Amino acid sequence: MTAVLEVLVWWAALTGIWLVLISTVDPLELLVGSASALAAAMLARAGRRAVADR
Amino acid sequence: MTVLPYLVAGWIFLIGVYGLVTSRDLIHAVGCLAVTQSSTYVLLLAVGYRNGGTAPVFADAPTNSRVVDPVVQALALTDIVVGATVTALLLALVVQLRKRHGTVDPDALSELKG
Amino acid sequence: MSTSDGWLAAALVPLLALVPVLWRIAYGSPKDRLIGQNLTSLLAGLVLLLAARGFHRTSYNDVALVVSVLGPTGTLIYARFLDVLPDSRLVRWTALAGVPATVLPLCVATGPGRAMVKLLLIGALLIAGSVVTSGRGGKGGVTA
Amino acid sequence: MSSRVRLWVFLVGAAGFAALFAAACFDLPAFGTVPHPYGVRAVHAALSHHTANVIASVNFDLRAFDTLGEESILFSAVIGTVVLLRQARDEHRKDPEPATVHPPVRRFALLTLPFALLVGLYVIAHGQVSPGGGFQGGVVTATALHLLYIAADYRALERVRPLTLYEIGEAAGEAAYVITGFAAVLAGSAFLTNVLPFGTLATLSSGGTAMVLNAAVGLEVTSGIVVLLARFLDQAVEIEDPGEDDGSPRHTGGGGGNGDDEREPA
Amino acid sequence: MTDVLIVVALLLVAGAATAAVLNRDPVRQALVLSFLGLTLALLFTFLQAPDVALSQLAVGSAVTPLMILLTVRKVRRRPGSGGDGADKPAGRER
Repeated sequence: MTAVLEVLVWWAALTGIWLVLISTVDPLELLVGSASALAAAMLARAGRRAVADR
Repeated sequence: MTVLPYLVAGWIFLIGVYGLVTSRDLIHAVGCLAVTQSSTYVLLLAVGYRNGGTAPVFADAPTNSRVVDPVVQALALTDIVVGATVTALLLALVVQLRKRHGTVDPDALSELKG
Repeated sequence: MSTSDGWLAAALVPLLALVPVLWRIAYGSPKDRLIGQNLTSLLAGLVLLLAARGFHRTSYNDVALVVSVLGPTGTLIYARFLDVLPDSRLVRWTALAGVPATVLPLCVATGPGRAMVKLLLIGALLIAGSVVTSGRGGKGGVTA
Repeated sequence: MSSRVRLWVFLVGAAGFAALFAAACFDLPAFGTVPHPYGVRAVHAALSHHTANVIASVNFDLRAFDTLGEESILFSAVIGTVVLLRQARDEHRKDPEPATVHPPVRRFALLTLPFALLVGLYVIAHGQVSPGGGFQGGVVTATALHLLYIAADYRALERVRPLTLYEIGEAAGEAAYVITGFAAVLAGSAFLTNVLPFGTLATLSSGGTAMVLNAAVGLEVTSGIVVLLARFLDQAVEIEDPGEDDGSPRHTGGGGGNGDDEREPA
Repeated sequence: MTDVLIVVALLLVAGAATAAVLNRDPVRQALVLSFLGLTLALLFTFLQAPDVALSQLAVGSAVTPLMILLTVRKVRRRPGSGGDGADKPAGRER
């Protein structure tokens, strides 16, 4: 549960940042952006866990 | 100003080769090679520059704007990344040399060979 | 002198500040060199932001964005290998004074919108990166 | 050849080169003035293919075959490095020592990590629109991953970096490039012709195959750099030579070497 | 004004290249090299080549220095051998 929440928060924040980075918004842009944000969000969680319990 | 960029490119090339020739450490020599490489980028981009031109990227510029030469930029761009991997290959060779011969001094290496 | 020349002239200030930094990197003690490397990426970020405005190209801001991400990374890599992360008031104050002095006028000139948020984001990253890498008592790590 | 003779040979050669090069410089068209016939044609061609970033168009469309060559150099350089830096039979691996990192640095690196990755992906994805592309973005993405090494140590990085996946990714990137080329042949044109619909200028879907090739290069460069750095990290942190003592790796090196003055008491 | 920026950047690049060659210790050289990379990126931006600047930046600021530093660490690690040790571990050859 916390895992999903953590990824979700990261994902929302990163998608927001993606929207700031781009210049024009279109559906494909949103798709690619949310996919990239999801990948980055998963990495954020994986990274935090890898550092926390070594 | 009309020739300064070309001359700077020549200087970077010469100083890089000087470093290669006088180097006593192969890692340093690889660094000098990276310097020498960068002279080609300076020369290429200097040749491609046009006064008052802007980058040939039309996302935020009108398509009729005066632009600099994109071809030389494309050449330099790929070479920088490929050059980095070649640097990695050379550094890997240095690591191997160190393992085999216990030194990274090129002069000592040629003495080893006899 | 047009407004774009004004921005480019402003970019000249951090660019010229790189000259003494080069001296420091080439001849200083290890600590000095690391501070110099840190300062370089910060100043380069400012130059790039001002130049992007001076050339009227918002897309050039991407270069500044990448500097703001990779600059501190590079500094921390050196810190890890040289085993020092020197406390530097110079870097901290350059960041705390220089970045707002650059980014806020740029924001005013850009006007509200996504581009402005992007500028603020780059500025925040530059400040955060510099403050973290110039912090007190920091060490790059013991061994790796 | 002694170093003295070598220096003299260099000086003579350098003097000759300098004279010829300077003469050539003064004969070149003055900086910033020369017309660029190729450049003008490249811009036209790129715009007719609806690619806003002409440089990306030159790389992935007009001169796509040349970039295949560049990519193959990259591919072989990575393979060469992997072969040179593999673990030899008489070397043994030890677990990397855990590091304690200053907490603010760790927090900063952990927070920047996803953001840096996002920036890298952004640079890759917008190759045909704004400055950037597979080559640049790939390096940024690969660097982003190594923030984890800075945040903690090599062990933490190894946990989230399935190396086999990246080795496959590198090959897949190269393969995707070639397959895209052959897809054009199947569609009835020449190798690497831009056969996809061009889309609208300055949007993510513009550029036809340039977009696909850009993504393929992004995949290859990202994976390639990750694999490269992994090999170097393995060598520097994990793999020990047969004669090496098991003491702290940090302070044993460079007996009479030229580097110990580098360290100051922190 | 662009010309002034280009000239300053060119001189900085030339100075950085010279310093990079004259710093004989690889670790010091790596630091100068990353300075050179950043100034080259600035020069490329002034020459209206942001793509090339990005490329140089990505490679020069972190990847190349990291590789050089890792190589230095590997090479200097072995005990009792140093810069001019041609005679020392000769028996290591296979």
